[in-house]
Amino acid sequence: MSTTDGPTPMPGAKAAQAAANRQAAEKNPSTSADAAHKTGWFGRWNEKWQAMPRQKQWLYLIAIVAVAYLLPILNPPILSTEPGNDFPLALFSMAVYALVAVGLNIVIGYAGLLDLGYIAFFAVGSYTAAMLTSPDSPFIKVPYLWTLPLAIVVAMCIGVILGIPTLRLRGDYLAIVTLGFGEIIRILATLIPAMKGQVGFQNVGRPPGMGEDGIPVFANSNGTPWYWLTLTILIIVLLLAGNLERSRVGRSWIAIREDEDAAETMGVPTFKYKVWAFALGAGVGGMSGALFAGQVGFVNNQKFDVVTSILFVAAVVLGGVGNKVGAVFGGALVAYIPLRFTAIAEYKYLIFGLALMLIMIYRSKGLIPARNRLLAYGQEAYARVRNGPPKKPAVATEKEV
Amino acid sequence: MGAHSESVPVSENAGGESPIELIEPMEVTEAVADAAAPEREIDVAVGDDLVEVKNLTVKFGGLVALDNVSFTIKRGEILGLIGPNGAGKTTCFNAMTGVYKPTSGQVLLEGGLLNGMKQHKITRAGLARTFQNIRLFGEMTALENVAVGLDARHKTSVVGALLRLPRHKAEERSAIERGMALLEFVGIAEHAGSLARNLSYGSQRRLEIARALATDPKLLCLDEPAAGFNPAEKEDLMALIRTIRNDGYTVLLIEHDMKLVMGVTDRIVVLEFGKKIADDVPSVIREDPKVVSAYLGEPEDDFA
Amino acid sequence: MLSTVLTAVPADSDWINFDVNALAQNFWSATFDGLTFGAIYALVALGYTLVYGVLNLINFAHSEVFIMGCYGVFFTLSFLGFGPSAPNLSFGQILINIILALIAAILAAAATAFLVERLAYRPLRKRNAPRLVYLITAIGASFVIQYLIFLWRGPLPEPALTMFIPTPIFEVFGTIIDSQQIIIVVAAVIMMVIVDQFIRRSRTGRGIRAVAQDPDTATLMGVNKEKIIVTTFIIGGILAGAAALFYVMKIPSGVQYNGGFILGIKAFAAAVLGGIGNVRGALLGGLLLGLIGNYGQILLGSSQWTDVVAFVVLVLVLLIRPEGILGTSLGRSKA
Amino acid sequence: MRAWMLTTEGDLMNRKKVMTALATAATLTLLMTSCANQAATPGATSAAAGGGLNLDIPVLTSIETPKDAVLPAGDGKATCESTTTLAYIGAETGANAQLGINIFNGIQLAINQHNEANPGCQVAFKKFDTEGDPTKATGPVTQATKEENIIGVVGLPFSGESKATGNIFEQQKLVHITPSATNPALVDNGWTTFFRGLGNDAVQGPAAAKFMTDQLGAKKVYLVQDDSDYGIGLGATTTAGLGDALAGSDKVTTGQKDFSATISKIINAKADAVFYSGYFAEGAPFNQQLVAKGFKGAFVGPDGVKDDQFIKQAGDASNNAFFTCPCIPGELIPTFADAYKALANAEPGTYSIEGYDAATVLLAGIDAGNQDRAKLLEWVNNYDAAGLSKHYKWDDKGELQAPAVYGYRVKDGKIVPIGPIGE
Repeated sequence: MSTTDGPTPMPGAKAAQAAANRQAAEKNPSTSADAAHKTGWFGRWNEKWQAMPRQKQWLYLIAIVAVAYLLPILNPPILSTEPGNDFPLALFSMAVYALVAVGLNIVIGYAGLLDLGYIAFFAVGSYTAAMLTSPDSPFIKVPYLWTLPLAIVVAMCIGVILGIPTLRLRGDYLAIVTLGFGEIIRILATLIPAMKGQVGFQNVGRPPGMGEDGIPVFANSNGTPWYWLTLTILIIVLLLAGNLERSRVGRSWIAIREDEDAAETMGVPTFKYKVWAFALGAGVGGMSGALFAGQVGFVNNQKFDVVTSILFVAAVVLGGVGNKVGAVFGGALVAYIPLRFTAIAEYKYLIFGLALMLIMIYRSKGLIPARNRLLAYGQEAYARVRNGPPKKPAVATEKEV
Repeated sequence: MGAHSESVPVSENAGGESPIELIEPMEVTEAVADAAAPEREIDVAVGDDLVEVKNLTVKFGGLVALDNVSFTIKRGEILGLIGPNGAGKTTCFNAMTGVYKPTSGQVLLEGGLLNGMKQHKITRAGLARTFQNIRLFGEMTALENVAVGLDARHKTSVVGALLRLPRHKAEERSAIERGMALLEFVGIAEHAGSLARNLSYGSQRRLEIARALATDPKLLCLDEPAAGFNPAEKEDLMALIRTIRNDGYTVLLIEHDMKLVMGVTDRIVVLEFGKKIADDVPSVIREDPKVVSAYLGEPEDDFA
Repeated sequence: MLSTVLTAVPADSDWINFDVNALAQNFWSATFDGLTFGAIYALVALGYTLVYGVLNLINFAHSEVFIMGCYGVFFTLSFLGFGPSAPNLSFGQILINIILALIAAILAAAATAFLVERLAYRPLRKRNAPRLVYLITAIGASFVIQYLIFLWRGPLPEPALTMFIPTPIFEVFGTIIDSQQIIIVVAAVIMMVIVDQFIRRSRTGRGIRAVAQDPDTATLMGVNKEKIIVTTFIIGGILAGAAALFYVMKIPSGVQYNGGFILGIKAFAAAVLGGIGNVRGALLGGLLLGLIGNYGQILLGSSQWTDVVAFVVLVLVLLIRPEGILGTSLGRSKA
Repeated sequence: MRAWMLTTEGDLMNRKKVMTALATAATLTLLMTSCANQAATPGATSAAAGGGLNLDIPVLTSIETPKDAVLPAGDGKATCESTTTLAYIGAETGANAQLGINIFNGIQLAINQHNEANPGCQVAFKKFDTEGDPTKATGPVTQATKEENIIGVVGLPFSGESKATGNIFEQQKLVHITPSATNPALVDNGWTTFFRGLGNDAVQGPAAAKFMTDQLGAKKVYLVQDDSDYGIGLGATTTAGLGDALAGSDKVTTGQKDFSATISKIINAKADAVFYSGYFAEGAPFNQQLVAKGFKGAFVGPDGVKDDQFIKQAGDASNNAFFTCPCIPGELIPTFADAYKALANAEPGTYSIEGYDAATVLLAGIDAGNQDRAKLLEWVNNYDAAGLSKHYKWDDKGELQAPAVYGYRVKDGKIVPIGPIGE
């Protein structure tokens, strides 16, 4: 596979190999037809969606978003996590996980970089928010909302610092380095006194606003405003991620994921785009961490374990690697299941670990398989090909002469 | 071959290396080429040295895969690089395109040194390639594959793409136009929306060529583009390669199939055991005793 | 950014210090202890290296192969009446019990390795899955094993097991070397020499190297690739089982559902340090990492630094010399 | 080169077996030689002296319960709405589940006894799981405070989660009595709804110090603390109480497994007692390694270490262990112990009786007609009566006015009480 292999070891086999290649390639169309069949209801739904006019898509989207915003008020009985857990807070958790999954999807799904220490960026964001707002911290204090962009910047910087040495290497080195890094951040939070170890930071800041009853609007018990804030951020991040996807950036990422060497050969500065993916993913992770810290109001070193990191990976994989809508779904699901079905909450790690294995083995496109659209105006072009009579290719013309 | 005709490059100096006749399809081709690479300079002299390979040596451990090989590629020609298996063709190719670091020697493109440059920079400098074993981006459509190649000339930054700044939009629009034009050029426009991995083998090879052309190369390197093709497909491919050349591109062709090489190239460099043993026009190469002996005993070869 | 945090730390604390004196004082004891840990890392690292050589993949579940070995030791010895206190048995009885534990550990670890290969890797190999898919599946497998143990044994470490009280054997540079250190280091090194010779000289070993070098050609030449892969996993498992015995000897309370995780990362770092895919590199890397970790711990003042130091070493090696100290891969090593 | 390709599989396997056997044999030989040495010199050299200590403190077999103790049954005439609900919020699953189970069984017992005796007042009981995790606690606490029927809560068991959620109770004016959170700073948040049903670490630390120096007769106490809020806080108050008797101190971290560095410091300091300010998860292997290295003195741990798991994990090494705990040995109150056993099919655990007593305080309030949140809060504020374990009267911050600290020790593989300490 690798182009860095030495001279071909088996002289005389080239023709046979080419024939085999060809056979393999010819086989593909039929298998892909099966694959399309397998995608089931979602696949069909997805096709319908793609065929819809833009306006109609927007209408549907607005309706979905409206329902999403209304969820904490509607508190639909079957969906609700009550009586075990407060539903608006559960929604907030789901939104944070969804945000995390969308961020991690940039790294894993788009660029194909397995980051097993994503929790580290989440932790960095949490600590940024905590150390700049909590009265327990000796640092200067800033209003909470400022910590969101700051968390992005800090996490991105750390992402770049970590990415530069490791992203030059093969993907699986990255996986283990990030795994180690996730653990190291936790140990450093224990060892460095300013990060206050298990004691942690209390009374992390919150957005301003006071309710009539003297309780802050963004109290840690009031899930609805936190959910709305996170949902809004999630939607913005989704739109931006969509912009990136349908640009040279997204194409470069997917090209790297598909075949890094070929991408490099096609003029993609692969290293640069990998660092970008890593940094942007880290930024989203950092922001999620800051949101989480704000809502919980308390940050210490205990929750940033690698196990949670792997739950994040499971969220991305569950939804479908590379698919941001899937990531939202996967993230929300990973947060939702233990909160809704408290009886099986204890088994969640086992369940999601098994899900990781089974999905990868039997359904590697995840629960919501969807292909990335990588051209800003691609739909128009494809429509032209489908509808208009295809022009005669130049070469064919030549042959007739 | 006889029925075949060639369109003319836009270049006024055309006709340096190979006889050119003016015929009808030229207009189509010209339009396509224009659309595919509107900023490309094609009014340059055919016959200048485009690429110089100087004393290129590649060693793997103790094994000398390429030994002090020198040749030039002239602007506007189709140069064939041939040799028996293990002669070092692909090694030479990989050393030129930056996959391997040559042990010694130089590769110059328009006088500029390519050695030590990152691969993507070499591509941007004007050297594009295809792969012997097709390496498309399987989960992308044909059009998206070509767009990746076109991106080599795009200038949108990550922030620009994030915020959909005007340059990004303009480049996206032009990517669609140029991408479709390129797909038309190689004859697979109707498959623009198909995933690359679902294309037929022949279309995949054509798509690879389109993707490489999309980087707007000065030199297009084709690594055994006819591998796995039947004779009819090979004919088509030869026609395509000629059209590409006539559009003003320079082509380096590594090929195993002697008939194809002899039929399409303007000049041929022959390697054996990592050394250059011949460098001449096809008709001379065909008679060269060294070449003939190098190829003797190659049972599967249809050299004749 | 991290560095600004560090410099902003109030000066009242000694969370990190460069206590060169302490290092100088304890240099030799840190060295011998580091070699002991290093020998354990090396045995586990071999498992990573072998699988990496053959499949070109990091077997993320190898840390769980190791921890299953630890449980093998724990259950055998608990069953035989060992506990937190030193057993009141004659040396012969202790010896027999330890051998039984070793066998159990090897069986448990090798069986886990075998199952991981069968359930997680083979189905993917059949359909030629991309690398990312392997990695995620292996992570999933590792997670599943961990949490099966968790649900079964709970979150707490198992009670400590003392096999015997280490006795001083001799003194070098004013430092007493005890029987435990000698057993672990010498046994580990002997096992690794055997593996090294096995890979170099035996037919299976040559098969392993052939597959490592070029799986397709090896298959064409009549090597049963599937069999070689399974064998490699099992050899890795056997070594991990032996490592488990020594680990429990060294850290009696280390048997815990997630106890393999950090050790796995360290062993991997050791494999990379020596040159992944290189059998001798694993030994060298393991011993070096054990030493570096121990020196770092004493120099910086807390046992938690061991992990940080191991990680930093990993990153530095990847940065400066990603092919490791010895570099060559399994396939290319001389016959 | 070619010969090996023709080898049958059987050969390959045999070859491997031989190799494995060789490896095993080599290991065995080694073990033999070294174990021979081991047998010759059993046991390690002892560095620390334990001779001057009074380790044989008699076991307490019964405690006096206040005659006028308020019991959940009340007078049997209480009436209340059938929706009246008390709740337990705390760990039910996760690493800290056992402590939670101890507590909510105690509460359940109190409520059962109340409901049996009072046909006119059937109080419902709801449980909310936090896993003992501060970051997970807000959801269940918010949910509980939103349910209007819940007028009183027993919980939360841990200091961290109490700290993270106290403000929610305060906002909703829902009274909650923690049966086990001992961090002193919890009462400094200005919460009017927070009550602590036991002594805090500021009481336990000095009591532990006094116990070690006076009752055990320790001259040199080495203090080791973990990195938890609890361990650090308790370490500080114990250090203050020890004064000159402190021989040195060291820190360990949660999850640490190898304590050899700390142990050599202890042995070098010739300490005769070690106080471990932390939890049993690290305390048990720590003591085990300590004893294995020849430490002969006493090992003293606070309520975080007092757990049957400690004995299970430290084995015989735990014979030198003593515990301090602001908890009362419920197992010595026969009526309570028997009823608890009937309900839970287990002996009362640490904090079972604190849970029982806290629930009793709330139930008594309901019986007295305080059946909304405001009234019940008021009731607890003014409460002044004996419970089964101790007298309950809180100061204006929510701290118990007359807390008790008990000492415990390990005897015959069980944790048994040795009576009140630090008095």
